[in-house]
Amino acid sequence: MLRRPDPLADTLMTVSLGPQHPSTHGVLRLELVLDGETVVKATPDIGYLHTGMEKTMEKEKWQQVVTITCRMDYLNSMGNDLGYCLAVEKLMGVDVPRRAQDLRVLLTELNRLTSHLVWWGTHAMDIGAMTAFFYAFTERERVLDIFECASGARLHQSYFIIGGCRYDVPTNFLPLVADFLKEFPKYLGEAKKLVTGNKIFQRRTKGVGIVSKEDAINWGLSGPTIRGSGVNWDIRKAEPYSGYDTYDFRVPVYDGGDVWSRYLVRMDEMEESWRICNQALERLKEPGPVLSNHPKLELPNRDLMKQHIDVMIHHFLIASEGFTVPIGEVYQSIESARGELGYYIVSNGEERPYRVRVRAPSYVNLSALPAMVEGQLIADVVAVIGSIDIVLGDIDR
Amino acid sequence: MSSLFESIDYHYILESLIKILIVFVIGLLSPVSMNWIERRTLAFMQNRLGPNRVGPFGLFQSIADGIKFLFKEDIIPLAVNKWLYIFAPVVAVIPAFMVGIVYPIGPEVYLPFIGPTTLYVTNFNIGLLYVLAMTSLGVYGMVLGGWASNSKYSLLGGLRSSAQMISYELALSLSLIAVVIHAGTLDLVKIVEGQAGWGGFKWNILALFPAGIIAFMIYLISAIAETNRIPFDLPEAETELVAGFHTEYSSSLKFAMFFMAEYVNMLTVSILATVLFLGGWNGPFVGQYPLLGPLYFFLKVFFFMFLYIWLRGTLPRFRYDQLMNFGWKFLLPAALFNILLSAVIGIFVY
Amino acid sequence: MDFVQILFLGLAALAVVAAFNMILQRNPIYSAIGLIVVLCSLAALFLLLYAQFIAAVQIIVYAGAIMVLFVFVIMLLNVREEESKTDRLKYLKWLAAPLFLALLGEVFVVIRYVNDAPAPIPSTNTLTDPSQSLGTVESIANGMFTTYVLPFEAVSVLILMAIVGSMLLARREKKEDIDRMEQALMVEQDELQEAHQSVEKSKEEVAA
Amino acid sequence: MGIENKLGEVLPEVLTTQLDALVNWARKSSIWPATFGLACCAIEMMAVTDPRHDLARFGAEVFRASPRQADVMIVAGRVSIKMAPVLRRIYDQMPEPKWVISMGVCASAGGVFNNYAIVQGVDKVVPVDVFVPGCPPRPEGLIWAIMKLQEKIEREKVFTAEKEKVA
Amino acid sequence: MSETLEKTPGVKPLPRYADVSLIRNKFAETVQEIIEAVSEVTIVAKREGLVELMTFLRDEPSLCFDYLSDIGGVDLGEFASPRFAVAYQLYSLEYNHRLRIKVFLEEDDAHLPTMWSIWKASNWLEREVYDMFGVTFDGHPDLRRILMPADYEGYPLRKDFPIKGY
Repeated sequence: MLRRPDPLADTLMTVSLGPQHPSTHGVLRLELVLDGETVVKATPDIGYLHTGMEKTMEKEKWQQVVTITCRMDYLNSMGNDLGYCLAVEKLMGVDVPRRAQDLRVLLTELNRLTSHLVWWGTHAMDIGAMTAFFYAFTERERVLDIFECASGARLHQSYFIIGGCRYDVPTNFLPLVADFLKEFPKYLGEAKKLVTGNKIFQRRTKGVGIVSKEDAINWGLSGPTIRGSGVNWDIRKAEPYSGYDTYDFRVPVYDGGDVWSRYLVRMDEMEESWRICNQALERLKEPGPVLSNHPKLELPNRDLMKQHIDVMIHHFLIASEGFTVPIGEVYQSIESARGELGYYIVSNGEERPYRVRVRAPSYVNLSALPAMVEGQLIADVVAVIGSIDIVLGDIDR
Repeated sequence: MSSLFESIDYHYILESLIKILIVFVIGLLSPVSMNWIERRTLAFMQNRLGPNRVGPFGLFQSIADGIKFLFKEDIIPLAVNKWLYIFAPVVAVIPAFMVGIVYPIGPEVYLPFIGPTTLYVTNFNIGLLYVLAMTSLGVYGMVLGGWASNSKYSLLGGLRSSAQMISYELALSLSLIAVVIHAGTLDLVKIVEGQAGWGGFKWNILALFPAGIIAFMIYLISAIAETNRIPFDLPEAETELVAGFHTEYSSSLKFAMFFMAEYVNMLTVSILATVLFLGGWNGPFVGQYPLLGPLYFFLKVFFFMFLYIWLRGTLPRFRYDQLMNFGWKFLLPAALFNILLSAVIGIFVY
Repeated sequence: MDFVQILFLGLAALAVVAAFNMILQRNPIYSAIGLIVVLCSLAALFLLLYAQFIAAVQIIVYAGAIMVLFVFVIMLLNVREEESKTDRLKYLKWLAAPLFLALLGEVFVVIRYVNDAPAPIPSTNTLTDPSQSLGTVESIANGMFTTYVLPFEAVSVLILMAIVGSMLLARREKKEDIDRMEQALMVEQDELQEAHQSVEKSKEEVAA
Repeated sequence: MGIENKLGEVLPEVLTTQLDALVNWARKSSIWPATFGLACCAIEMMAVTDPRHDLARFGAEVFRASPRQADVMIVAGRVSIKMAPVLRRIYDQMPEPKWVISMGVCASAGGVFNNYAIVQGVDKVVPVDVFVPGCPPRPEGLIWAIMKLQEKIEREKVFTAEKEKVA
Repeated sequence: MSETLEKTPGVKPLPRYADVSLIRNKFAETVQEIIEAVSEVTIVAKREGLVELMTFLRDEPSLCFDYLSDIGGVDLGEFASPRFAVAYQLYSLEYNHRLRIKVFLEEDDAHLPTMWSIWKASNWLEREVYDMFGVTFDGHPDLRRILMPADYEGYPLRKDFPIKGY
């Protein structure tokens, strides 16, 4: 028998939200202690999608790992691949050709758009506006067409490989992107009218789930979640990679720290991504190689191969055994759609990575959820989860 | 015992039974047809097609759903309070259908083979109160269903629906007083008849300007809250409470009853809005062609039903405390003020 | 026997059965449902007396609003089945018999007087114009705003006072409240841990 | 379940086959999926309701959050060993008749994740009616699976089953 | 709620090496080695005095590592000694530089002090290291398994853990 010191304790109720619940964006389980509708205590329980990816990566070859990284955060697969490729390239000292970098920027930003679109649709749906979801997915399909055109796949592109891109884009790629970019601002305007301007939506989000600037830094939040708390930190600006320092874009920062601020940050980010895409599209008009000519990465010339046995052996080694990466360790982080996506890679000089550790942005962001929702209502929990834009594939890996 | 049978007017009972049957069929058909209309309309609002494979234009979609419900396993979970669990959907659906007898669909018309007949089952001098009484009983279905399910989501849903009902019932009733003051009766048919004139446009919403419009808005908002539709669909808020009070009900007949109760209640408040504010069957040329009356009536009712769908396609959901604040701190004072306003208008204008 | 009488007997029986159900049930929700049934059948009885307004108001106010509130509170506080509290009822036991006798006597007296006195409501046979009878909107309004206007207003003030008073009583101090809640939580956690440890210990014992 | 078995015993065969056809038509026209998104495939499962693919055409857009009201469970994504008991429980909560679509290669066979954390095929936990290949399958693939499931439902025996059992 | 929108293009200086020379003398006991490789700085530290070192790194105005990016474990192999390495990735929002602190641990002595009091971000990151490697963190408020089921046996990311599990 539990002894209760106070009859008030009787009114507490423990509710298990998830793992199969429509608004936990996958298989997150939240243990909520409720007093009526107020959340007294929230304990996230994760791991329902634990896939053992870090372990699996240790048995794959360097180049094959890309297929696993893109299945991690499935809404931002291009970004995941990019981070991994950058880390390995940093360890190997490979320079990526200009065109490949531009392609990477364009596709990563488009992927950020799709990710934010899914977030926008589901976030609005969590709050009860169902039509936004369909609007978002209409637009998202168009971006997925672009991915399909470039790589042949909609969701798990595995288009970026170590040293550049897998192959050059087809000729109809650029017009496709240009068409989309031309019409996107109109869509964004409609989206803002439908949800951003809605008074009920504003009342549901303003002042909910507040994180102060100091707390945000201390909890290790990143991405739009920390920028909604007034911290001006974007890795694309702070530690530019893939030539982001040559693009003209702004970092939206709002200092409300609530769901509404995070919402505005993401909405503005879509606009900025659109600007980056436009600039990248301009640059892509010049042709060029898309894969580094590093001897470990580029397959040898076929004519030379037919004449020289050592070139033949070289090709055979790359194709069958893969390449080796120098001994060392590296930490490379990029700005994914959700925040700082870091790869800590240890190489022991073999064909396979010795250890790939992924710093997942959603994982750290979610750990601050209890601090955000305690004292709020149960309906706010849903709004807050939507506002930190978690992807369970990213959290559980 | 002979006096028992002598005291019964058989002709009246037969006529009433036929009318009740018709109203009952309307009530039964409204969920079926409305569900299809809702799914198609929502789909068009969202750039989609909606159900179009089952029958022509997907018309039989809801019928297929209904037959599926009929032959679906009816799970009664072990932990539930069995009798209340079975009882709750019945409680929800019966008052919803009982309101049907006072639907004033049209004026007295002359029908071939039958002769002059009224297009409503009955009317009594407290028709409006009767509607309010029945709709206020319907909430027990949700509350008891939520409680009996012995699930936390269901309990929260049931609690929410009862709290919501208490808060909005007041504003709803008070908003009707403006109309009642003007009409001087609680009889629905007389209220409609009082709105004849102005070439069929002497509707209360216009005739009672501005009290009519204020009352209409308050009524509309509270009515949507009473029927638990977006933006007030908190008792079954899918993204918060899974399916709210009917989480534990499997998609069998019991679920279908809840579903029907919801749609019939929507129909009822739409009809009430039509009768009280939009002149019921009144419209141009109803005097010459009485059969136009039901047509106008159903057009107006359909407009309200469409409004429900429209709102569902557009608006997000309120939060629990916002809902309460809105009901108690805004709607209720506004309704009280409106009573004063309409009383003043009643004294000085009419 | 006419149709109305059969209806009356049926409804009256229902009301009595439901009332007994309400008293005898241990589960508060069942009691509440019993009361709702009583109120609804009373409303139907009012209807038989042509008191439509009272019937409707009975359902709207009592069954529809007040009982919803009751059920809400019972569910919210999660009141469990009543346990027999022998200590508190010990003295009441001796009061039961005299009180029962008093009630019985009262019933007798009332029945006698009712038989002697003229019927307060015209019987259904003589009633030709329902609007003239008791319990319609007009008659109640007339009574309330002419003859009984002062008592009516006095009752309103009383109710207002009751509302204000109950709000004052119900107001809880926010901060204190949260502290108590946290304490309760912590105690619960401690107990859980203790339980956990004891389970572990028993496991070890089994293993040993 | 119950009413159809009893009816099946009583009614003549001509009627039961007709009723079979009716019930199967209703069931196949109103497949309500449970929202059971797990991983990447869940995104494509969401995409299947979008304006381009529009699962609503088949009357199957009513994603029910409560398993009690669902007819088909679309296992969309990899099932971890931590999730498997939950999956089974949700399957058990669904009312008969119920079907399972295993969407994507991870759910069907473990996919690229042949490791300690992933259940190698969801058919080890629940019976599966339709497997959809792909990583992830395109939304068209899921629509194909739903149509396959409809074909399967069409061939089911509801009333006649009891007759055959007796015979 | 103030909603000032400041869209400032890169105000931060470009990334640079963190100047960590001043801690070499100050924490001579704790700091074993300072390595600079692939444009990254790694401090190999000992467990003793780690909390003080981290607190100093966070509070020292010229370093200001106010942001804990990541805690990652590495298993160096079944027969290696020391067997485990735990790497803390620090970042300074103020100066825009990064630093890696690495601690090596013996297998039979695999525990570390928690960083909970310094960075709250360490909560789940430490739990993951515990879950995957079995390295315990002293003083952690809630050290439970996080990704694997609570009754799971074995630590998946150890090198002697077979990829398909036991």
